[in-house]
Amino acid sequence: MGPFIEVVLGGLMAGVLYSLVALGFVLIYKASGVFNFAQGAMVLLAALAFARFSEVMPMPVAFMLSALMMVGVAFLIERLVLRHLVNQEGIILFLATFGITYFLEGLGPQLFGDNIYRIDLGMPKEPKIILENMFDGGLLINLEDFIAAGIAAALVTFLAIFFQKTATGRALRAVADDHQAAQSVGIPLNRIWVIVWSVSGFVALVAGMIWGSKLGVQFSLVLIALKAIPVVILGGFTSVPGAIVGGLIIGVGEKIAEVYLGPIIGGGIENWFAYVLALAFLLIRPEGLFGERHIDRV
Amino acid sequence: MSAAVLANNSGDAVLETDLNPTRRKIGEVILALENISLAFGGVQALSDISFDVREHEIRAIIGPNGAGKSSMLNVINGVYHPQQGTIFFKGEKRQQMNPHKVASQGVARTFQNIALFKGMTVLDNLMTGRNLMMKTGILQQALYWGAAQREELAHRAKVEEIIEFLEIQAIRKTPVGRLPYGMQKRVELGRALAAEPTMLLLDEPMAGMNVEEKQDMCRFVLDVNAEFGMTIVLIEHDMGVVMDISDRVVVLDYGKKIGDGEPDEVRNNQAVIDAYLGVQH
Amino acid sequence: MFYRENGQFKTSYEADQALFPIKQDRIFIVLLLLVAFVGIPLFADEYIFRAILIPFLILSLAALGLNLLVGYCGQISLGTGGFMMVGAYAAYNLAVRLPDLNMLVVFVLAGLITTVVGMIFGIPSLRIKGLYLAVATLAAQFFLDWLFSRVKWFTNDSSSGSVSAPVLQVFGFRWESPLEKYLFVLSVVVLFALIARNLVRSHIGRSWMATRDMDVAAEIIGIRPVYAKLSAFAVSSFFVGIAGALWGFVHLGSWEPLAFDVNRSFSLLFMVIIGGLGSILGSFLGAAFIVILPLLLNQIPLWLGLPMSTATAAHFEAMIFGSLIIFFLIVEPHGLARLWAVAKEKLRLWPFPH
Amino acid sequence: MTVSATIGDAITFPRLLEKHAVERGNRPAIREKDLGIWQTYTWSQVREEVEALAGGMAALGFKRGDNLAVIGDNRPRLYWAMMAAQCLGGVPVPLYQDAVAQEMVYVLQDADIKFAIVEDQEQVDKLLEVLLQCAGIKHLVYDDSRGLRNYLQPQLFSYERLIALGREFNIKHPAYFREQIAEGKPDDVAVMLYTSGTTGKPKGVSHTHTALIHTARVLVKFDGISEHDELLCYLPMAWVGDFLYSYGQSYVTGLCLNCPESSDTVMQCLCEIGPTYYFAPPRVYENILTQVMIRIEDANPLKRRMFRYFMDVARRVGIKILDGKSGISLIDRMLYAAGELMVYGPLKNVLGLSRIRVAYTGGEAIGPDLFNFYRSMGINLKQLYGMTETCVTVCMQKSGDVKLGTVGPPMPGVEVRLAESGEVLVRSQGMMKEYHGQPEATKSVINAEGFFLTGDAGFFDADGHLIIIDRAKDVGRLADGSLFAPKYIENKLKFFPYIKEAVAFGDKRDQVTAMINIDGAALGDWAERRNLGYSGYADLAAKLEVYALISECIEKVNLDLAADPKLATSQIARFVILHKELDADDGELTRTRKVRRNIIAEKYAVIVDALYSDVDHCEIEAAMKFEDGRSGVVRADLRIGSAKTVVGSEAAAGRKAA
Repeated sequence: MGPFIEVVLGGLMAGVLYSLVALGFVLIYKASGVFNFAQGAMVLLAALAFARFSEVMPMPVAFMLSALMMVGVAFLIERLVLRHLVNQEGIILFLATFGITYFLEGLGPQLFGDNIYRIDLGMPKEPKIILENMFDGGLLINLEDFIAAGIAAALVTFLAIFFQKTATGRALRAVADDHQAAQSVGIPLNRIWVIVWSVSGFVALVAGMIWGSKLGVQFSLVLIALKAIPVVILGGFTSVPGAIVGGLIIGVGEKIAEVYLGPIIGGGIENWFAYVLALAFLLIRPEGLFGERHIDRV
Repeated sequence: MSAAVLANNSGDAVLETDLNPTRRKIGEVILALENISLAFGGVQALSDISFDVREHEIRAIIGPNGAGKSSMLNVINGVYHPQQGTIFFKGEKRQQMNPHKVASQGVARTFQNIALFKGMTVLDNLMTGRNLMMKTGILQQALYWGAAQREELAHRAKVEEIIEFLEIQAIRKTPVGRLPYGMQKRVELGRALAAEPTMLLLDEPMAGMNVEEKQDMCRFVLDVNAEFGMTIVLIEHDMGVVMDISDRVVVLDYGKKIGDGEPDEVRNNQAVIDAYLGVQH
Repeated sequence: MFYRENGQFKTSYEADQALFPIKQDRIFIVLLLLVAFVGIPLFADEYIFRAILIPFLILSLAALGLNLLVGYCGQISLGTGGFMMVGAYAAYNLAVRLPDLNMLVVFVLAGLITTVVGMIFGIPSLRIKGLYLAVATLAAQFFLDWLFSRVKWFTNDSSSGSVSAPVLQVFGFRWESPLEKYLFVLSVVVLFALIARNLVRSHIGRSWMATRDMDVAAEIIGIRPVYAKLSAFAVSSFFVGIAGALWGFVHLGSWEPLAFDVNRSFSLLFMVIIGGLGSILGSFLGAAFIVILPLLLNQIPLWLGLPMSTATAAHFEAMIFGSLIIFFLIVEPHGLARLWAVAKEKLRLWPFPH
Repeated sequence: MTVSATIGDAITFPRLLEKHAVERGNRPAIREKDLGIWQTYTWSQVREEVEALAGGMAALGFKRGDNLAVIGDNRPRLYWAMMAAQCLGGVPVPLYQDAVAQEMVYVLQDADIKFAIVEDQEQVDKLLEVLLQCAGIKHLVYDDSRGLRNYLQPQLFSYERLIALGREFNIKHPAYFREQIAEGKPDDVAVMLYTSGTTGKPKGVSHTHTALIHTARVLVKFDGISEHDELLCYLPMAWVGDFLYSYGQSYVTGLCLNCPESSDTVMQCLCEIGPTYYFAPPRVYENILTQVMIRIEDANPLKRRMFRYFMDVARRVGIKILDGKSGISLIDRMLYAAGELMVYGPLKNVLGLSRIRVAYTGGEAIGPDLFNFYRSMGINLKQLYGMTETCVTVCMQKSGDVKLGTVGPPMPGVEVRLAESGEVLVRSQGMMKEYHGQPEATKSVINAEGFFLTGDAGFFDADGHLIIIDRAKDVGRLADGSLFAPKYIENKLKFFPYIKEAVAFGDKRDQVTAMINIDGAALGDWAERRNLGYSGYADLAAKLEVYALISECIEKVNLDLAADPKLATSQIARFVILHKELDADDGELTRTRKVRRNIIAEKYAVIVDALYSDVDHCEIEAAMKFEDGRSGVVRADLRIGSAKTVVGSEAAAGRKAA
């Protein structure tokens, strides 16, 4: 029993981090209808910036500076890309974010170097054994993961409040429902986009910092985006809670499969398991766990 | 029943009503709907509606906005599945079926909001209407050889007849997206005709048209009925048109049937008058 | 401007529906084929065959297959690399395990195997569409990645995980030199382009386009969505599978699954977008663009006399590539083929603008 | 009976049909764009079809000497019906298909029509409408049965039924068709064409086979027309031009006729066919040019400049090159070749004129700019002169020897003489036989020597080219006794793209005045470019800016007129722009769009009076017919404009300065 709970806990921790990246997707999709493939590249860029800034300046300053940079990126994306693609089909916007991905993947390493950089957030690294009295041999957990989960949870709460309680948040939701209608009642679409991409950049920064401190900041961070896609599918493109629950399900499912199924069929299944899980889910409930049901009208 | 039709059809008074039925003789019941009820979630779109359609007739469904007219058409061609009620088509009780199966039984339709294939030309849109009848296999099509080519050309010839019928020769190779609204409506009718259906469902074929376009469309609808003998079920808002061209009229209001009969009967039906004058329920 | 269409009237539907109804277009296409089959072999060197023409042709074929699915049927796929991989490994296994089999049969069978796999992964399209479907096909990509790198049977238990294809031998002739390979691939691609064109002008092609443009209406006029979508997946996968087999056998020679990873899928998708969705010509233009662009980007600093480290060059390549994608999407979201079509229309109406 | 015996010298149209069926049985005789493609019929198919058709008509009682009314757009079946009637010794009488029913009554009665073949429901309805007045009509055959399924009138007969009936008849009477053809004589009447008549009722002009075939053969020789030529039939079948230049030439040379799909697609069909031989009245050329100018205005500036540049080159050397003149520099030739590649070639392609070998215009004068535009692009456009009564062809410009403003020298075999009064008299083999049933009228136009009195005034220039100035009877005198040729003035006005119609007054008056009809499309475009808002035709016509523009045009004409001492007094002093377009339906124009000056003067007497007083505006009420047949009254308040006139010496100076 103990090892199983360890696996589940490990999965949950990883899941929280997936959720964090997925959150970036959801925010942008909700507000601009764009499925932002560049979320992974944004994570990489933010993490790289933070890692290199923190080498030469105090961490809070580095954090502020990186966040500012992400706002700048959001601004440029709106100005140079989105603004010119208003009213295009979703697929075109989706592909444009591929362009952004390539650009950022070139830009990040060019500006900040392409080695592996460490981020030390000062979190305890050593594993800890807890609940020895409940299980035989106790549970081996990673304190760092717990802290990360805490940060993620805080961020999610913050965003939820932002969405529900502030005027900007309400405008964001209006835009998500209908661009033209929102525009016609005077909600400035361009500003909304800058805000939402900035928020999303901020989320990317946090995700990048946590992943970076876990794995080191390196190019493979962009692959996290690919992991987050099934999460969004599972949870629904437009649902913040969906991103969180989806992340947890994927995290846990993946870990369990890796540990119990992997050895039987040759290992390395974590690359596709999440997708197959999401796919299976899609076939049962095409709109995702928390997505809105779509009725075709004739 | 058809004096008005006559005047409309030929535009003069030379023809005599008794001698010249301008349409094919109206036949047996081809479609019967019995006690149809349809609900979406909690919303009752249609409740306990029964009526029938006879072969070769023009049957209009009218009613204020939101009366359930389009839902009715969607039930007839299998897009919606009513929770209660039975449908008899050509004498057989219809099981649950999907739209393409209904289409293969000879029901074609047009849509309230034009549903043409925007990326294709007029010709291709019409050819699509004949897809059901095209049988050659994928390999032959890949080589465009023998039967595949013969089939393609034979159907092209058929489609050309419709193009001529609808007088759209000048635009046959134009992508439909570039056509004005009225023309698109006409092309959509053409696509439905291309399928050579026995029954044609028209969802507001004249909505948004100017007087001239409406006249043209009326002429086409009447000609379709006269030349091809197609049974037509039609939703239309323009009362003048409905009273002129239809044989019988069903009136819906809030998902219920409030009237059914020949235009004159319906016109004098108090419930119908109330519904149209907006008497509060 | 060059069109003189007076007197080119059609007296039969056959002539009216011919592949190239306009005489000037026929002349152009014959010239193009002459250049491809005769002109280029006379003048091009090995490098051009190996590094540009052969990859361009094979990727065109793959893009063509993808375009049938995405551009004509409207079903997005991000798993094209995976399907190419199926084609390559199927051909490899057939060739290695059944050495007596004619190579052409091997390719066709490889294509058919890919067809089956493609249809299986196309099943979700019956329930879901758009981005959701894209993700489902991404699942196929990752699953196939895993399958061919972890299941040893497919690689004939090769220790390194990489496999080597036998020499291409068709009609008793060994197609070994780059020129020979080029001619072989060119013939295959021309044939498939013709097949694709035939399909899209037949009723199956129309059922795809109808499904793409308005799926509900398509079903109501009698097009079975199951048939339209799955047949698009099938035909597309067949094309892509053959392209995969060619990529392995003719272009790479030996390969591992990485050669067909998700980046291959992405780049093929760019080809059809930049080239033009729903256009046969577009598939070729897109492939040319994506094959030639990196070569150009690598060359330009040299021409300018600005030596650059490989890392820097790679970064700049990514940035320029990304910018170009965005630029294209903004300027002409319907791709190079649309530009071509507009230019052709202008030439036909010259000197009038419309 | 042998085939050759029937053919004989082939001097009737039916015998020509027999000849082509033997000599070029598999060559195309006629094409029709129908169901999206050019359905082609060979000569032997045509012969077979005509035989069946004739059989059917015979079965229904059509016999030698009967007249067949033919009404509809240019359709093969209608052309065949004309031939079938001729085979049976009858006379086809084509009517203008856009005439309203009442306008047809006169012709139907005059020609004593028993048998009619019409295109479709629209024409059937018209004939049924006048059935009581034309009770003679016993059989009414229709080509297109659309909408006629349930018409039960006993007269109605579908084309298909007629053919079936004919095949039966021919089985029973296998020799009948050939016998009838053999019985036909060259001097039989081959066709009756009703002249629209500038005044009075239309008259049926009867032409014999000889006259028509002879005239056609002269043309064949003159311009080398052969069976390889292609032409598009889109002009009304009732017009002599269509009968001779389409139907006639097709039978004489064996060339292929092409019938467009519908009236909406004529331009499209023209582009597809690319005729090599083309005949159109000036207004068609004018419409094309207007379209060209409007469309080129939308092009980008670079293209527009290129277009203007090369059109200048063409204006400079194009006509000389077309006429094969020497003395053109190599550079100009190269520039012209470049222009052909960049502008003229593509332009001709878009207009469907790429393959034109020879193009004719006639019926009215053509503006010099218009005429030169086509010729400079390398299109061999030529003016001809003639009328229904003379089988058109009296004078024609020779390829390579085209003089602007003239209609060329008389054709071979045509004698042209000028009467004292300046009236043009013509004698040729192509002369009409008579006005149907009007011996008096016939006598009044053909004098004792056999010359036809054309009613046109004209004179020969030094090279023997004829110049036509006006209708002889319209040539009047101003109060001071000087010459007044209204049509000459009107034509000069109409050469401006903004002026669609013009009517000049001045006979027995002290000065010349004019009513102007603006061209709505051209001026609308002009107004748009100047951001000049207007609500409709009438509003546009009343704009001050438009008055200024038109008065500029008039002043140019005045300058032109002043140069000629004979006409200097005819300068226009005052004018009015009409608020509505002159319309044939209102009786203001003939069906061939010639102005009916007297009717207009009567109808708009108020305006004429105002023109000759010193008021600056006048109110008018006009009855007009709407498209649906209703009529109503239009009221308007019209402004009267004035234009500067010049004296002779000023004109000369002005010209030099320009």
